[in-house]
Amino acid sequence: MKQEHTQHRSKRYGMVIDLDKCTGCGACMVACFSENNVPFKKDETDKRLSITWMKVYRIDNGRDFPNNQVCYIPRPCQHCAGQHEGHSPCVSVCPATATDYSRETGIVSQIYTRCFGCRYCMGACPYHARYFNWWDPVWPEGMEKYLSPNVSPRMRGVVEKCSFCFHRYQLARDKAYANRRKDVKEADYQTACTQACPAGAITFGDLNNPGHAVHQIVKPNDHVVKNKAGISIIGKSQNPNVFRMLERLGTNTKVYYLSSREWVRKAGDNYIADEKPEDMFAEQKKH
Amino acid sequence: MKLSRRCFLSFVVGGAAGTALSPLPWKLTDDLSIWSQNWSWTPVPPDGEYTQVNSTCTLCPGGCGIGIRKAGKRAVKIEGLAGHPVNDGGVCLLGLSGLQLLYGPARVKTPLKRTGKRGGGQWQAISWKQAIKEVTEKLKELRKKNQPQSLASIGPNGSGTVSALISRFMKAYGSSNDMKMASKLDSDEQALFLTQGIQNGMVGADVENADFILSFGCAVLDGYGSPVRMFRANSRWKENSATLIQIEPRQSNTAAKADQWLPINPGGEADLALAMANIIIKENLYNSSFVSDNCDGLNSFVQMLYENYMPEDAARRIGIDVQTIIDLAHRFATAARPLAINGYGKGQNPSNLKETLAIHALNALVGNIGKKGGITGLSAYDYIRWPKVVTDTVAAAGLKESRLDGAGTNAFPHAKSLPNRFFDKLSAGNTSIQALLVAEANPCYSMPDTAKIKRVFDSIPFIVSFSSFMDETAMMADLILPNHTFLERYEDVPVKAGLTAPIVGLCRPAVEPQWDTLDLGDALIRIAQSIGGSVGAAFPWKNYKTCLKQTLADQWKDLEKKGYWMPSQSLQADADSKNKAGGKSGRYVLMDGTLETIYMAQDAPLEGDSRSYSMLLMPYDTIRITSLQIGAPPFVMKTVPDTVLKGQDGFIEINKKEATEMGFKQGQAVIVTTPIGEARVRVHLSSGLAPGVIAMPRGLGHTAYDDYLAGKGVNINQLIGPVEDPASGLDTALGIRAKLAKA
Amino acid sequence: MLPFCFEWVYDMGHFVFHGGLWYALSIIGMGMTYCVIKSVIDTIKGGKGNHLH
Amino acid sequence: MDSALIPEGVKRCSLWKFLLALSITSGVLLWGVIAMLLCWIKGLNQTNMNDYYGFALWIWADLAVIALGGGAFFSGLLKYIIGKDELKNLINYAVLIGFICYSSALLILAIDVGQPMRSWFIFWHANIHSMLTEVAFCLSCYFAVLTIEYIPLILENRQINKVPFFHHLAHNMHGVMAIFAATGAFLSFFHQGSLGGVAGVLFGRPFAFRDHILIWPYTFFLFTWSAAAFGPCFTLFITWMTEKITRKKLVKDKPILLLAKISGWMIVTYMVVKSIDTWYWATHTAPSLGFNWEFFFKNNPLYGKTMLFSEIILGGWIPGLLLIFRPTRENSVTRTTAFFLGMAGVCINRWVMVLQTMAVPVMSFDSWAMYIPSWQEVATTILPVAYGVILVMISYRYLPIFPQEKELNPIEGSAGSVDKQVGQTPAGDDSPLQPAQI
Repeated sequence: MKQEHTQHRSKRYGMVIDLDKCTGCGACMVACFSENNVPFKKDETDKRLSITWMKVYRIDNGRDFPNNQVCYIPRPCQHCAGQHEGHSPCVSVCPATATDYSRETGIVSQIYTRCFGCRYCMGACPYHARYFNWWDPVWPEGMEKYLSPNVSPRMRGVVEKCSFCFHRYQLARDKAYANRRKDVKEADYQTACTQACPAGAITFGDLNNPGHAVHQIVKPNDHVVKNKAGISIIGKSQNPNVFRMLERLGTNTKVYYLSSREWVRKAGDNYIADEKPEDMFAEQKKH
Repeated sequence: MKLSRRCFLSFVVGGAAGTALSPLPWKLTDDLSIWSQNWSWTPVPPDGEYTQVNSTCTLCPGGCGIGIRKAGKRAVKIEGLAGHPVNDGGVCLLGLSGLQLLYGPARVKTPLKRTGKRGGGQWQAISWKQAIKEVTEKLKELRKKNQPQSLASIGPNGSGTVSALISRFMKAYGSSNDMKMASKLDSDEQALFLTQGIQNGMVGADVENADFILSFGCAVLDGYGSPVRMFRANSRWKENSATLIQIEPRQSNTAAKADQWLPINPGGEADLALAMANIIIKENLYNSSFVSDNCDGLNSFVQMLYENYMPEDAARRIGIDVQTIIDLAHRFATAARPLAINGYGKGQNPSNLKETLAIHALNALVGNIGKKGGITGLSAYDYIRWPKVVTDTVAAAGLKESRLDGAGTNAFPHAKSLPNRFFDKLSAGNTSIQALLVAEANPCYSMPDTAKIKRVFDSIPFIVSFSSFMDETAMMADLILPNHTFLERYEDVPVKAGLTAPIVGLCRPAVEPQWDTLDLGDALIRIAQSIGGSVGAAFPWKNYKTCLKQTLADQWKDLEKKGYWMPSQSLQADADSKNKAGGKSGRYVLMDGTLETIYMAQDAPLEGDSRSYSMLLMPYDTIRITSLQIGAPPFVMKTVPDTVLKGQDGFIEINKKEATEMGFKQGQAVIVTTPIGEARVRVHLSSGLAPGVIAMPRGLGHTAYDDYLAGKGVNINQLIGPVEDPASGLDTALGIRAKLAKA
Repeated sequence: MLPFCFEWVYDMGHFVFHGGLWYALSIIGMGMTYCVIKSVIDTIKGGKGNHLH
Repeated sequence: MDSALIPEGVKRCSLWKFLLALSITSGVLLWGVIAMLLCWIKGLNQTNMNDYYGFALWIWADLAVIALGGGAFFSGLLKYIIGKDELKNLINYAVLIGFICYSSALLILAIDVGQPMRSWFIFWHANIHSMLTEVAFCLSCYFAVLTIEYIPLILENRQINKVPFFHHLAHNMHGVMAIFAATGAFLSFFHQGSLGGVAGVLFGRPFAFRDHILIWPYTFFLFTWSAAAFGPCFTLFITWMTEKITRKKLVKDKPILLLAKISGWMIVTYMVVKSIDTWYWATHTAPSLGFNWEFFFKNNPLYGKTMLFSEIILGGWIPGLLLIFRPTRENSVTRTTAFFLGMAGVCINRWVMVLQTMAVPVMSFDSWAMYIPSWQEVATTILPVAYGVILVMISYRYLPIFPQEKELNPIEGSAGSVDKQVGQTPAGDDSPLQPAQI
């Protein structure tokens, strides 16, 4: 176990995606590709070989015409905290410490030059948020000109994933230092997908900061609660329309989703037979 | 010396041990891993000074403000411009991938002259001087033969200087065959003239402030109007609990996100709107003060409705029950700020004029013209005030010849340009066109019945393309005079995409031209000046930038500073106070002789007979695939779902139950046949499509561009033909009859 | 693996884990060293030895 | 020709026959090597793995060979620590098989990782919380131990043993072998366990996830146990095969039956625990995470309840029971069947723990992911088999692997002359005592 930091309020960057507003337009995906120098191939139709840090899933309620309903779910890396901060599914399994959990920001990082491509993290991630570079990244001649110097292109044989545009955090922090501010301003650090989303469906910020919009929407519980299976749930939202994906597994993600539709909220997790989401916390224990 | 076994073994073992204990293997191991972290074939983007250039995106008619982030001389990212009146920071995926177009492999890098067979893709690079000379010579020759009218042009339907320069060139040259690609704006423009008397106008819809939105097949969330603005409006509707009702046979993105999806039979929009009008009037739910004060022809309108559009009949025709229509009419009429919007899909194709009028009539009935949350008729942009073209005798004679497409004639008095009819004429054997200029358009891809369009192109002796990219039309050209991309040039961008207030954005170069290209405006100026005489005199500018600066005169500085200019305040405030319909007369015509003819006309039938073609194939628009003259860049293609494209195979959507009955499995290959053509596709079983309808996306099946786009899927325009709207002359095909068979 | 790697943390997990590793490595290393040295000595002492396994 | 290298008192086939067999196997090996080079040079796009199947055939092969190679550590444990001296007649072969299995596993891992040149980062930048780190540490240490256990065998080759230093080295290594074996058993216990932990800690994958004892999930113990139980099956099965191929009895029945009996009891006890674990997982763990256990065996073309049945009943209880009952244990047919079923069972277990884990959709809207390996993956998986066969062939021919062979297969006439033993062509005559041509 790593040492517990005693810093009073560390940041927990996270986002909430309003699925009512999300239209599945794909701008977040492309904003991410272009911000993070994500490579592409001539054929990107095999989605299991297609690197999309941000991926928009299309789900439906499973009913036939004309009662079919559809919802889009953008899925960046969920930046799981795990059962205790830092015990993300992927971070805990990486043998070479190539992916790490930052206690300062709550961001799960990936060091491409450290990764040796064992892909254990991919097996560990139930969100399929991690992607392997099966090929050398190749840009058509001349196109490498648009590559951003803020993010290094990855070589073949390593795993990559969404970093919550960590380089933007670094730039914002530099800016804060330059302006002799202690804290990074909410507006100074926004991910590329948040910024691009034409529907304004993504809200990003520090979940620990009550001044940030994301905190106000999510209303995360300050206390760790245990669900009925005894799994610790950190930052459980107190907004009834907010849910997280696979919250039951105890991944304790920092990407929240907002939906007014019940079937959508229920699709965030798995339930057996007649279970209901609200049954999960029949007896809440405060820690 | 005898090497004993012992000696040898000792040597080997000792050597191995010695090497292992030395630093060498460790050093090598380390070096190898460092090498693997710095592979020379993995690019390292060079750093540079970070700057930003603000500009306007011209990849679609939306007119979003964009900021281009640069590192040194390189553009590295496109972002939406916060605070911009159109998009306020948001941006769509196409705009975001703009740099892939700029630096992409599909660019035409220098003027090209065809050497092999037409369409064969064999080119010779030539200089700009020679390129201009070749065009000039050919055009001079036609004028010498007194056939200036045999030159035609196909350009974008814009209101800016580029479009105007093309028209000016055609006029000075002496040809009226100045074609503009048609879109929903054309049908809107005609409807606006017929109902409010506004010439060349545009319809603004105050979608943000509406609280009950009835969308007649508009791809509100797939690129309709100014796409980002529509997304933002949709979010606002969610915040304000406004209601969006989507009427269309397919569960598009918009239908999926709407509060209610009303699948009706294809082509039933006018029926539905008029049946609703019927109910609204009959039940006295209309805004009587507005209608009596501002509308003409109510009585004859009502009579027409009662005779032809009784809800029961309409319900049968459009395939929903009458109660649904009645409920819808009630909800629409009683909402605080209802709004009906029209235009199928992205609105890249014109709508049926009857349908357009019917939907506008709904707005008029609820008094929704020229007020907050309503429809506003805006007059045309008029900042281009160039001296009148002085034509010489050759040109004057040429201009007397009528347009090939019949636009503006008695048959189609309100049409400005009917490219579909133009091609129909040529395809029918008319050989009067000897030369063709194509700019900012890709008719060989985007017009229905591409095989026919290509045959027409094949028959035209001389074709010049100004395309920045090697698109399908450029492939058919004899000369390509490549334009700068939107990131390398200046351009005024007057936005027409349904905004409530006119706005002109400034597109400006973010980077130096990457290749030996020339601004389209400059090329035209050079060609005109090289032709000389009255043609040259009509283009007195040194270059395009001068022309632009002079045209915008006082506004230029503002434009440079802010990046956009709003010519006048929103008309809606003005109209609101007067509660008038806006427009010159201030009145709204519900019915008159012309409209009656339109309302009473039979709809043009779909091509193909329903017995051999049992299904209806409809194109659909998705924002994940571009379908205008800009081919989808790799990033955009990367977002296309694998139920739309898998490998090189395109998919056709079909109702799940129906497909199962027909024995089709998900992903199975089928042949889709229409009266126009056939194609091999795979089926995608969908729960979001009415039975009897099959749907394919627009924008796939390119044969040109690069390997990231070409050959993927099927171009639906190979399968559908144009259907001429008798009222407007525009092609308003909503689909075609089709059949499916196992491949 | 070594205390000067920046991942190194002085905590129980690292002690136990790396302790185990170094313990195993030492046994293997020392065992082999012992065998080699003893064999060298045996060889120098001469005689083929007459071990039966 | 090579008679000088062949152990004294045993008979081997002709060199030509040997070389022919060797070249056929080498052909297969070469195919594997080509595939391996393709993977290294062109990258892992040569495989059919994808972002859903980061772990696939190779990792299964890894887990399977290590489970099967478990015979080495368990026999070592029994012989050196528990003191089942009878097993000395099997231990050499067990060590050899173990060595092959472990070297294969390391080779496959070296192909499997995306950046083999950086694979040492697993040691250098070790994350001690990762089961894979534990695997890597123990695996490489134990491989070193197996090498150490294998070396004396090589040194006992007739010619090498003539070198005094090697002779002494072999002797001295035998002397301290118990310590190595103990270390090996300790390491093996952990890495077999951590391989189980690899799947069991995946709390994002409810199919694989298990509750923990201390820091170890139940699969940790199950894997160790199953390797100890089924590893000997593999050793004994290979011994049986070797006997069939050489048409000779190489090991007496007594050690075989002893090891078979121990294996049988290990299997049965393992099956008890495994069955409880499966039951607990199906009724507690999975439901608490929102999954009905049947969900994992439905709606996909491969992973049905048959799979579960094959693993638990066919590949578990049946071989276990066959081996603990004396009549079926002593009957060569049922015994060998039991070995085979046991091997299949443990391979299925490793398969489902790796591949089914990847196949199962976890997000409610995700779908089952199926996968078919590419030829490169198959070839590189067969590569170690070919390599193993070659190593067995060479070792069997030139090293005294089976201490009882001489006794069980007395050569007619005196055992004094190599020529007579081997019955070689006169070419074998020239001088058997010349230094070997190596």
